[in-house]
Amino acid sequence: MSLLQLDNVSKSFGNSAILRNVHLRIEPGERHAIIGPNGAGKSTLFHLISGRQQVSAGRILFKGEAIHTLPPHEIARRGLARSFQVSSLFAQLSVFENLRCALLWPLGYGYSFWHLLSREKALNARTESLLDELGLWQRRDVPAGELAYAEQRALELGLAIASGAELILLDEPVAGMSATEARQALALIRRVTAGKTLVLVEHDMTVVFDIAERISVLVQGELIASDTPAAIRRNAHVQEAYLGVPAGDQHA
Amino acid sequence: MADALIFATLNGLVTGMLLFMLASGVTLIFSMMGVLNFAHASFYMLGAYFAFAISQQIGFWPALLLAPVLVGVLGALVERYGLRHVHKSGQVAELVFTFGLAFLIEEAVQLFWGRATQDFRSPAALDFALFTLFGQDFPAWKGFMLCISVSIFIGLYFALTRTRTGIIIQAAITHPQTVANLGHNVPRLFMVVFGVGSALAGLAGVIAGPVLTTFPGMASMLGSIVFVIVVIGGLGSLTGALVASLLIGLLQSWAIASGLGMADLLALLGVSFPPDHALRDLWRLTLPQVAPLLPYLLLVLMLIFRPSGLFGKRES
Amino acid sequence: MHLMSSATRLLRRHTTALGLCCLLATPAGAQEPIRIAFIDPQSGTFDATGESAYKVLDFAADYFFNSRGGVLGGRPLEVVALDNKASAADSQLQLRRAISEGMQFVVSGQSSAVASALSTTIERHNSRNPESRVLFINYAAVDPLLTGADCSFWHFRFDAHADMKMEVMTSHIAANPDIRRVYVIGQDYSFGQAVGTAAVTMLAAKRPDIQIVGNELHPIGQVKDFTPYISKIVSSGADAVITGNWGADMVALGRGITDAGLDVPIYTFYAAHDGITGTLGESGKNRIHVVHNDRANPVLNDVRRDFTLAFKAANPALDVTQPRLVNALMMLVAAMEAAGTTDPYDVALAMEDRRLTTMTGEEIWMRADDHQLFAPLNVSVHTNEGVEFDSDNSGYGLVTRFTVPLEDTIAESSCHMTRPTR
Amino acid sequence: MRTLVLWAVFALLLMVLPLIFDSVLGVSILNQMAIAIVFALSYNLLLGQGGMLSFGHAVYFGLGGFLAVHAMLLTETQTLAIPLVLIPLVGGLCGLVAALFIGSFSTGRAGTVFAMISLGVGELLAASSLILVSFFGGERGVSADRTFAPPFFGVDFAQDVQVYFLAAAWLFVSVLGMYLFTRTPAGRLANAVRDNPERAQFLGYSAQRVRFISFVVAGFFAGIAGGLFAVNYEILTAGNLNAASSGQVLLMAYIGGLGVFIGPIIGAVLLTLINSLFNHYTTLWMLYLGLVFVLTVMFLPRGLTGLLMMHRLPWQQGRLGLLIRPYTLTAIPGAVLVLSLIGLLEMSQRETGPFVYLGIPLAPGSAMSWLALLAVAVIAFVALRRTLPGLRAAWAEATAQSPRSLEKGDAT
Repeated sequence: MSLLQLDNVSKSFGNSAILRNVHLRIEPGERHAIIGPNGAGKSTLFHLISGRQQVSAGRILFKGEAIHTLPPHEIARRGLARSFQVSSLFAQLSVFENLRCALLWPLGYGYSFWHLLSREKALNARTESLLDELGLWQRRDVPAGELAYAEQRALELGLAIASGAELILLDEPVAGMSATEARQALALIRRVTAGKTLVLVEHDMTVVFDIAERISVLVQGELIASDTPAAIRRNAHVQEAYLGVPAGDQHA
Repeated sequence: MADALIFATLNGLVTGMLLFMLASGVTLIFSMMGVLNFAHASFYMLGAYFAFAISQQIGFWPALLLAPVLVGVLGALVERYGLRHVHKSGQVAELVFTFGLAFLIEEAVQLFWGRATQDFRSPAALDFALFTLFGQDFPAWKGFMLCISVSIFIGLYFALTRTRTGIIIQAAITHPQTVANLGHNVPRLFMVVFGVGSALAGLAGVIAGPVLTTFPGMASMLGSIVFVIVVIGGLGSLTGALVASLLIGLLQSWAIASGLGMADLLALLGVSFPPDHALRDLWRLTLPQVAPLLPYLLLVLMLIFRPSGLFGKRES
Repeated sequence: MHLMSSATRLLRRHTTALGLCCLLATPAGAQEPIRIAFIDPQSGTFDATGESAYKVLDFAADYFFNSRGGVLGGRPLEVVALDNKASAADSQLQLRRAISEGMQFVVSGQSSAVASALSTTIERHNSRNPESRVLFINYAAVDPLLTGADCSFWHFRFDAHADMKMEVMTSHIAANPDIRRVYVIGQDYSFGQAVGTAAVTMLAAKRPDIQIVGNELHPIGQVKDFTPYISKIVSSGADAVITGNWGADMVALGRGITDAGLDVPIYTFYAAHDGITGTLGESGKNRIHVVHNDRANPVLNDVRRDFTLAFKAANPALDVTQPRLVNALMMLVAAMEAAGTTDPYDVALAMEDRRLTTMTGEEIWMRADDHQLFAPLNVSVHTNEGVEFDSDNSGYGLVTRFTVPLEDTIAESSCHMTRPTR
Repeated sequence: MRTLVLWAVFALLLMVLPLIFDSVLGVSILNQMAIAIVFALSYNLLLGQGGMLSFGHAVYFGLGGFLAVHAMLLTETQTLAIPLVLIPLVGGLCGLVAALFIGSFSTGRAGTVFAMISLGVGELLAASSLILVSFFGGERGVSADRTFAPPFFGVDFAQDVQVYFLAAAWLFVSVLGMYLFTRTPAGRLANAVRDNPERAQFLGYSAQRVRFISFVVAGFFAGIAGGLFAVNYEILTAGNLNAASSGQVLLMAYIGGLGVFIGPIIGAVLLTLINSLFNHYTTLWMLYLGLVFVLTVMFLPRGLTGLLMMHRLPWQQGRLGLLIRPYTLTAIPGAVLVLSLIGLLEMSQRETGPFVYLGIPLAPGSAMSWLALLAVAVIAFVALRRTLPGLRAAWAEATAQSPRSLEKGDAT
């Protein structure tokens, strides 16, 4: 039974259809990349999966249960975490506080107002180790709003993986980064998401082909291919969509 | 009983249109700049006081033109040197700024004109009864108020829908950023809209001053009713503001005129309660007593069930 | 815009620096002043009578006493204005300030709510701190309970209460044969309600043929335009209106009635001074009637005429709005002189059952059972004919048309006062 | 450890204060301050910590106060016997229940919608308080005598000083309670939802629920402040829950500074002083308060404590010394300018008679005094304009990140 299952999911604003009956299967432990030109509906797909937007039709199953009607916080609690294309952090809180907030639900604190955070040894230890993993140790008490771009992207990733979610959605994790920064971020992603199922949206083809075990291609709201990296590289439709070269013969 | 109702309707129209003149300014300013202007009612008060001062020197009619212009200029200056500066610190700061401004204007008015009620009269030329209905005169001045406010609505409506700046303003109501990207000087547009909004409030002050008495508390009396209208009418919608203003004006007028109360309701149901019953205040409740409560009740219900209001295009 | 000044509140002589509250060290040398706290609203927007009343009291203290050698062997009277912002809580704060600075007399009267809060607080303070007792001179709050069920040994009222004034008002109405349908409208609080019930019961007794065609209460300070109420008055065919409204509610109602062309007498308690007379002006002529215990015009004697002229000279923009304050000050000083001390307990005893001839030449009497003052009550009319002293420099003023002598205004006491020991 | 010392100092200060300001007025101002601090801090749980701008926070203060005074009344008529020490708790519980009900439908959104709902509810309750006379006592309000309550170790709270110690105890408990709340998961999440409600949702938290908890806690402490008001003044009137009281607490929190926990405390102390002392010296105190507020919003968005916090960076880098000279240089003309403007305003209020301003006799009638004051103001303004650039430069230098501190921070 696949971890995440999308059955003819579509989404339209008014009469403009953004996504048209998308079928997608993500298996546990799989590293899956979704690529496609700008405006293909990749971010909308992430919004539908994470509950930020409601599907217009179709259904989304996570671990066999329907989640397309649930609000974001209930989906997150079931072990599905996501990062944002534009860093979305708690600007006035320190890096340490940001990460600790991400750990509160997984460690079972719920809405407690009877625990004193300063006395929760396990929670604080877990946050410190996460800081270390992300290499943000030096910037521990700096408000998230004052971090450099790369540091913000690292923290963004940190918030996504902090909850220990089984399925992690990464929305263009290395966007806007230099080659070296991208390489370091990729190494970081590989290290922190070991053993977890990963779905990422990315434009940087070197990153895609480096990390992805399967790739889906989204064009004008339709999933035109979903296969191994090698097969996708050879797929005529993908070339046509990307390179604009008319395919030899039009398949039915 | 029927004549009281007719007069109440007429009067409800007059108060409704007056409230509209205030609400139209707030709706425009709020929808364009997301600023809920607490000081709007204070500009209304300033309109009345400026007109009072000017009419003492050079007569009422020039004051009718000069006072709103003066208030409009003051409004533009407030936007230029106050609001624009505060905009950087976020929406909360803007709300709190206008709240402080209202407080300041109320005190400044007392500094210049003292605390007593001002003897601001409608001009002698209109000091006659337009018509008499069942023994009660309908003063010509209220007829004049109606004409002014109706013409303001029509003027505003055409300005917004027919003229170029109107279209830009409409666009900026829902998509301020895109309008800026199209090269329009949005900050100057904001200043102009804020100025016009304040001038509208000033004009409302000039024509309402003689009727609703000109005294330092006239702004706080009206202040929050305007927000009720803007929210119920729907953010960014002029027709919404008109409908909501008339609704509130008529509702309050009819409530007072009807004089009905829980007692009549209970009598209808054949239920009666001992005079010292714990909830005696509720059983003795009458509609006129509840009249000032109604707008706020409507506000809270509307915000819960339909935050975008009757005709609203966007929430907040 | 000419800088018109309104609130002239010069603290006459205080030595406190701006510290949190380092206390007042009164200079021992010169005769120690007798300090009187005047706790009424000096700021706030709803009603502006607080300041003009203070000016009358302060001026009277100088005019009648300080300029003539002071009291109790040369001690000057000093009136200290304390702003209570028309709220019960702030009145308590200012009371505590007065007690801190050693004042033993408090004058207040702006609203029944503040007066009843102050009376209860003073009663409690005096029983808890016998060493710093305070006496409360109420010059204007007319809620009958203050000298009725809630009466207190430390509270003296120098104005007729609502029921007494209603007696006079209803007698004046009863004497007018062509009034047959009366409409009562008031602010929805204790005073407004008291006027309503009194009007109904008293008119039923005096003129059973008079029909009460309306008994309406409107929320206090909330009504922006009275026209809906006025159309009800018109459609009821009323030929007289009774209202206890004050401040902006009185102005709006008065103007609403006159604007609607309703030529009927309007019987009021507070439709004069502080901008109201000026605003009503011509439209109120011979329509607005005020029930009060003062005789502004015609002036009965020279003492009152000289005082008013002197006051107007010193404060051209103001009027002698509360002459009751002068009566209260005179009786207070007379009691101090009789008791030979400023101790509130002794002064209170001396004031009980005391008679006094006021500056207007009329006799007033302070009843011992409930500390309620009795004085002749008048019905005066708002007009510009026969007006020697107008108000708001508007040419219009109040001319007394109907007077009820002191004896006839006496209502029996319903007060069971717990009298403190020395 | 350091915070323990701070709390001990705070407790000590509370004990010592009534000994320093022992006059009847002094104690009553201290009582008023204690009430204002609890109220302002409870307001900051909403605005500063939770990002919820409320224009109706006096509702919980008023309702708590009214129930508390009714409890005292029942104790006075012997139907109940609630010790006075517990009365503030009665107020707190009433505030809690009111917040539970109102919070359930108003914490869906923050921002303008929340502000408008709070305004609507506030005005609704203020208007109905004059109608429901049996609970709110109409315009006379409800009054009760606190000395009838069962004595607490022999203390019957007749004297204000005894009330002070009750208020100070509750003040300490409330400040500690609210401080600890901000240190709990729910408190810290309130900050997270304030900064980014959407991200909090993706971490498993419903933003509405997080706001709701802060809202109820704030209602509880506002109710306690109301209860303390009932104990101190022994009377509650409709004025205690109207828009003006809600506005007052907004002023306190904003002028004090929203971002820092103790901000509202400083704001509450300052405004209580202004409300109770200034109006003794000038009738224009409300005008000055309005000016101070508008200027604070424009130039000190983070309030007075924000101003202090801005000096932390230069202090850490030992560059504070740089600022002393330019500060004094600008302070003198600044002060002269402000004082001369105040002089002009005050003189406009004096029609006749001598007017002594800061020891200088002036005659409001004669043009000379007006011109003199005006001239002083202009000179001060010119001097100010010349010294301001100096201050700006010194400030820029003092806050510039020294290269040494940059290296330490940029390891990635």
